[in-house]
Amino acid sequence: MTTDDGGTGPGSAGWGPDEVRERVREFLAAHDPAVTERTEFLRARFDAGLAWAHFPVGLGGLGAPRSLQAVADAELAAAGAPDNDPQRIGIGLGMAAPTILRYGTPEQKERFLRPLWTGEEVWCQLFSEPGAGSDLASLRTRAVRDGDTWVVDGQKVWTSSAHTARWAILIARTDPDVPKHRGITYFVCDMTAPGVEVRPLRQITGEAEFNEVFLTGVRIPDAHRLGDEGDGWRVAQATLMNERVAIGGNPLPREGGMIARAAAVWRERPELRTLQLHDRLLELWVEAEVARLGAERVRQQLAVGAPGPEGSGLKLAFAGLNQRISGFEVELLGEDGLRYEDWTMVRPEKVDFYGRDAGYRYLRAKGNSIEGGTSEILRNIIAERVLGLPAEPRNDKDVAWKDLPR
Amino acid sequence: MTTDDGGTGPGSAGWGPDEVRERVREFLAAHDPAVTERTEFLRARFDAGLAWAHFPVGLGGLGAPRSLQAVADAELAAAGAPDNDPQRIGIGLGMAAPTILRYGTPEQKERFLRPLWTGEEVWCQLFSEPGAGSDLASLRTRAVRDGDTWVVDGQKVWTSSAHTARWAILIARTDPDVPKHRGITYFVCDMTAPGVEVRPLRQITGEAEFNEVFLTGVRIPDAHRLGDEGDGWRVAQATLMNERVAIGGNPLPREGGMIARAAAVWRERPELRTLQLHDRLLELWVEAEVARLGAERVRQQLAVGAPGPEGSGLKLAFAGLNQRISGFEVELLGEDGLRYEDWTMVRPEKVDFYGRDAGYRYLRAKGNSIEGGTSEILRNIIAERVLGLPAEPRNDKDVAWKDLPR
Amino acid sequence: MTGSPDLLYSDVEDDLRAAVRDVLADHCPPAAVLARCESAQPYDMALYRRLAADLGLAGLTVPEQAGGQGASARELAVVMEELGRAVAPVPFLGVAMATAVLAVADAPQTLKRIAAGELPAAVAVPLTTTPGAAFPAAVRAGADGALTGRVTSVADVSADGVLLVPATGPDGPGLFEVPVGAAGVRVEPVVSLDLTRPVAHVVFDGAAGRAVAGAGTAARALEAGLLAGAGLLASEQLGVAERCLEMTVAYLGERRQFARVVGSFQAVKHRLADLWQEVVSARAAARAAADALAVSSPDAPVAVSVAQAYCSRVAVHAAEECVQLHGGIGMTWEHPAHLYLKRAKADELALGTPGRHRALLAAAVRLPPPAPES
Amino acid sequence: MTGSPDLLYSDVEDDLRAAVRDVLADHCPPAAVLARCESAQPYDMALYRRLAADLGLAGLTVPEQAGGQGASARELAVVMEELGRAVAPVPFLGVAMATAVLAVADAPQTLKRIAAGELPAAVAVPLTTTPGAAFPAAVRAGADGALTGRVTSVADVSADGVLLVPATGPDGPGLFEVPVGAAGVRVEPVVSLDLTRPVAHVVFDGAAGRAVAGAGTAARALEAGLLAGAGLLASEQLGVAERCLEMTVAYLGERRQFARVVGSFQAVKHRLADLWQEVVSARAAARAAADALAVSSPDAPVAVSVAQAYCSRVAVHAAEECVQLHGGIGMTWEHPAHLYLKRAKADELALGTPGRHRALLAAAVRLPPPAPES
Repeated sequence: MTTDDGGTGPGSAGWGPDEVRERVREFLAAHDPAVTERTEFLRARFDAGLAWAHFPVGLGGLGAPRSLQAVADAELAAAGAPDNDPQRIGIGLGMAAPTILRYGTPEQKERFLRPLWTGEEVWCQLFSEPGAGSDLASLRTRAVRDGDTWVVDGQKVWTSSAHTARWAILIARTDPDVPKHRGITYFVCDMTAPGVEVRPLRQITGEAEFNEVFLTGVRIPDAHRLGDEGDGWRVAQATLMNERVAIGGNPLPREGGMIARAAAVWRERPELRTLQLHDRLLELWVEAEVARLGAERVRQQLAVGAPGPEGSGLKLAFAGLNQRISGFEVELLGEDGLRYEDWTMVRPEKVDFYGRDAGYRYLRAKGNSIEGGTSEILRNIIAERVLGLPAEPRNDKDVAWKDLPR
Repeated sequence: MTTDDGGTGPGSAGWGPDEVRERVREFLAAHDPAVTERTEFLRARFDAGLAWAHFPVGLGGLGAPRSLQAVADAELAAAGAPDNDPQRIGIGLGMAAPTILRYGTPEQKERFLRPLWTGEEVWCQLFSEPGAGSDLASLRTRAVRDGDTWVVDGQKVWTSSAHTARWAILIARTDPDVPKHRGITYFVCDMTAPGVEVRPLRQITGEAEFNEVFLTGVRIPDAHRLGDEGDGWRVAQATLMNERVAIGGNPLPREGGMIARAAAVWRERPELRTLQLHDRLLELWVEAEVARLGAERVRQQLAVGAPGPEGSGLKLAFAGLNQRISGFEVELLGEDGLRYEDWTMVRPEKVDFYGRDAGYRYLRAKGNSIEGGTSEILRNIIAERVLGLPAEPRNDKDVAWKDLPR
Repeated sequence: MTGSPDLLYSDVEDDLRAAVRDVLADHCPPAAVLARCESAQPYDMALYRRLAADLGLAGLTVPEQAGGQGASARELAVVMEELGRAVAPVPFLGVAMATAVLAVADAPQTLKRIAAGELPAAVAVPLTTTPGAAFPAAVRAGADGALTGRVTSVADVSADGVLLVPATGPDGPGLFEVPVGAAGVRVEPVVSLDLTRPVAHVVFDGAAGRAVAGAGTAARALEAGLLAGAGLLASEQLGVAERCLEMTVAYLGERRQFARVVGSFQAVKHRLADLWQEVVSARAAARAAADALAVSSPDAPVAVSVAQAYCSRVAVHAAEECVQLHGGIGMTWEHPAHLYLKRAKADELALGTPGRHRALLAAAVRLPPPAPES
Repeated sequence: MTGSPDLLYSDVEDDLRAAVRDVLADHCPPAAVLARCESAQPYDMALYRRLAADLGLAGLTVPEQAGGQGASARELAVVMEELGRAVAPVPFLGVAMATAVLAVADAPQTLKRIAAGELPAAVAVPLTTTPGAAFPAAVRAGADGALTGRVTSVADVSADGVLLVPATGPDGPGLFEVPVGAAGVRVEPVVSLDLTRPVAHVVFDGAAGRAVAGAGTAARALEAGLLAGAGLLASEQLGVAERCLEMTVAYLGERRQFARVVGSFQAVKHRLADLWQEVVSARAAARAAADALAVSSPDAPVAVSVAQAYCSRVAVHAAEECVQLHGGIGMTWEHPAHLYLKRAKADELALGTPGRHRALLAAAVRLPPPAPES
């Protein structure tokens, strides 16, 4: 589950915390954050290898252990240096960059990684399709080769940042005559290319946090193919694994996250308390504390380089917990639970599961068990990969995609 | 779900409540219960057609609507007549008798029904096997023809009354070369025959309510075959349908059944009450009341001859409810919940789910979701037969039994 | 059947259901409901008049001599099931509560106009008011019937309708009738979680109220309205739950993933089987409540609280499963699942949460909480 | 890692686990446990001595200078996990609680003998006593230390062991040491739900107790024992749950029905996945409690109550699923599933039910109940 290359002492190429601190000191001496323009500063930081410690020299890194990046980040933050607003460019940082690093050509790495990291170019992900759902590999978006370019037609959905993105990572079907997992190819798609249409997708909360993306005759140069033709499913697996590693990254304090507001309402509004709700609040408080400890334990495992299967369950646990707590909070609020802040369709820049009012949190939390792998799929994964139970009988693995029942 | 032939006014063959009452009066005039020996009285009652109103004349019945039996029972009870202790001979009455009536030869009906009904001969059921579980049709007990008899070898389990039974209904495999549902034949087995060995099966409660039955070279005359050779699965379906009809038969009063003791403990022992337990008790009380109303609604549907699919869920609902309530009661009892009445292995004559102490009820209720169709199988049945969802892919229906994976 | 409530549907009720369902199928499809939510007038008053006047549903439980149909809460409950199935944006719950209030209070002309479907009505209490609650103190009445105060979160307030306002005056508690459009009445819209039954605050600033019940009957009349409302709401919740289950079963019976119909996956099947069992149970509970109200049974408060405590949860559970098992599509604004979820969640709060109804039961069935400090 | 408890297992703990598991595999297979339950002596004292003396587990948390191993509640918790996995019929919980009491009270010679594994010990309180409970009033002590009274439902009473008895005397609360075999002590066996940890009533009729803690420390010493017991019990519950899950997964991975491995049915898989997630979470909670006890954290009461409130339910759930998913075989006396179910259910009551621990948390984390009459 981890891509961490481990190590806490001096690691690859002789890098240790002290060496990193020294490199940061030198860099800051040359680029005073107080007087350097933000983009210029970030570009220089990338060039100094202080973007991703574990990336190669010349591509934003030092070839050092991944864990040393935290040392650099802390030093730079202490010096008042600007960061690259990682929440805004999460898909690029968390999904596109590691995939490009692993499967990209030298030219692709050279072209894409620097503006990705500095935030000059925002990335989005064109994986999900309306018809595919959890069966991502059944995707229908077609890419047909035309000389040195590919012509792409299809529809993608649940794409956050599509309306601000410069680039997308895209998977499309290039060979319908082979089984579904084998006929997919992975591309980098220019979101400004003709034929790319982005429409906001309004959701249950009233917001349009995501988009639908329609691709009509979009031309992608073969030079923007990532990995081999037909190898896109394997490349995508690397992307998705990086998505899941991201979970459990931010340690919560006790009574942090969704339980915080419910507990605060209980304390601040004694008139809402009932005997019936009291024990339910405490049950949820206990569950929240236990889930927090579970995530903390996973982080401790990663920190000592001994990841276990426990990470697989974190998203499952938090999804259900967030839903139960937010549902409880609406009930606790009683009359105030009948209200909603605002149904106006907006396109939020960032999403805060714990923000806005209780009704929003309740509705938004419904997505936690669907987005990024449904709870049903996660239970299958735990049952099969962790517990070793046999897979269900399947008959879609050896059939040509075009012959699958629809 | 019902085998009721309906009707409340004068029905088949001109029978109505008044005619039945008249028949009972005549019968009682000839057989004064106060001075007639019990078995003699019951035999005469059978012969007078007052055993099962809807059975044919000469086989304990009147050829009248089933519902009229209640009229006869009430009149006879009012006159102080002995009954046939139906709980003691439930398998004979509920499962063997209707199957014999439907599939038996004239000789079999003549031979078996009268002593079955009077209780002179107790019946048991040899269906379940240790290896088969919910997949009853995969049974391994073999019956091999030898001239005019069958030789049976195998092992059955979960047999109540086996140690007191004179006869058993038995299903066994007579043709391993055809798919599993088609190679089964249904027999009446003499429990006193050589090669029948009954061993008590002790269970989680400490009691041995059931038995294991070992069959070693047991010879059954072909005249005791019920239905055609290879048709045993279909015959057994009739038996099992009659088993399920029995559920929902006894109306519960409000706060009847498993909730009764928990509510009583709450009222009688205020020192056990806690805030945490109060709302859980009320939740369970509500669930029990709703389940009771659900069963009542099914009974009202049957009473007007309009059965719906709702009966399919009653056993499922009561199993879960009994488990939750009894688990709650043990917790409510606190220190007293640490005790158990008696672990001595006894072979109870009758089973009372709501009897003995809380620990017994808790443990015994665990069986409610296993015996007579597991809750998992019942959910499958509801999903497929009521909701119309497709069956899972199966590959055991067209394969010879002997070739199935084990 | 000594003492058992009649839990079945009569032929008359089946016919009534069919008639209501026909109208809703024609005039209240999901797309229309969604469009209505986003309009300036969230209640569909044309649909209301079709149901209330043309089908005669507003006066269903009003005696014939008072201008109604002379039916009972049993029939009205069937209507509520259908309105719940359609998450119909009509102020019908308010009218049902108002007619129950006016069965005790005295306003024959008003009742006649309500029963005829001409006059929408609502009881001016917060939607979250629980049966058995103390008489509201939000509004004061002057000796001349002038009403002053503010009632928050009232459902089913129609611009051309009437309000029945509990208020306390010099003679004690009373109920007052006042048109929504009257001078001194101001309606403050509230952005509501439930898009299909929005609530509003109502401010009375010397509005002229006409007394319809005095100290002797006001509390009893109000309680009749709250109890009827809570009991009928259980049938609405049943309808919401049933429709959510149907939508989900239909979708999963068609949708394919991994080259299989999704509804053939056992985990999904078992969840839907459990949900079906809940819906079946909710039906028994809701019918028992409706029957108890219909025959004015002394057991009605228990039957209603049982139904509310149970059906509230079933509706929310069904709507949550509906969203989850539809996957991404169930999270979109265009799909009706969210309308059901919002209705179900608001209904859970309406006329007493499940916990508050369990607290009522605790007293009614002698299962008291522990003594304080135990 | 500022302030975060260490939730992992150290290498030392892993080695300790392996050693304990080896002994239990050899000397405590399910058939032996079942046979032991049906014998006259339900505790396996030979096994106890092997663990307590040969492996040195009785003195694991006792300082080296006091005759023990100088380890902490973290290591002891690992032992409890293994004992739970084996539902081992040994009076170990009593000893763990007694050593925690004697870490505060003053009885060096007794502690040394307990730590050496020579002397089984138990605290004479009902097994259901919750941490934070008022000092027990069941036993009175005379000025000479003579004990009179009756303590019900005491676990881990061994004929050749010692009891630590909370009793109130002329000088206030005190703790007294008295051998089980002493004159004036009578043990009344109780038919217990948990076959592998039976309880007994203990009657003191003028038995000569030796004071080990007086009014200044008795309550604190007892509380230390209860808190340690409750925290360690969470690890036992984790072990019970983990083993139930393992047994079930192993069985369903082999068992075939309908020509398929039963463990390939999705509904079963999803239930086991959810149960696995519960077990994983229980581990985090139990480790946090053990770590808090190990470092005498001021947060220990909260960590222990969180672990108890959570792990109790997980153990019961796992054992219930174990019985259900084994089908008929899981209902038989011969299959070990029932031993786990009975232990899990008794553990739920032991040292505070989940509800009582939540009530403790309500006070500790400032989430008070409503004021009376609200």
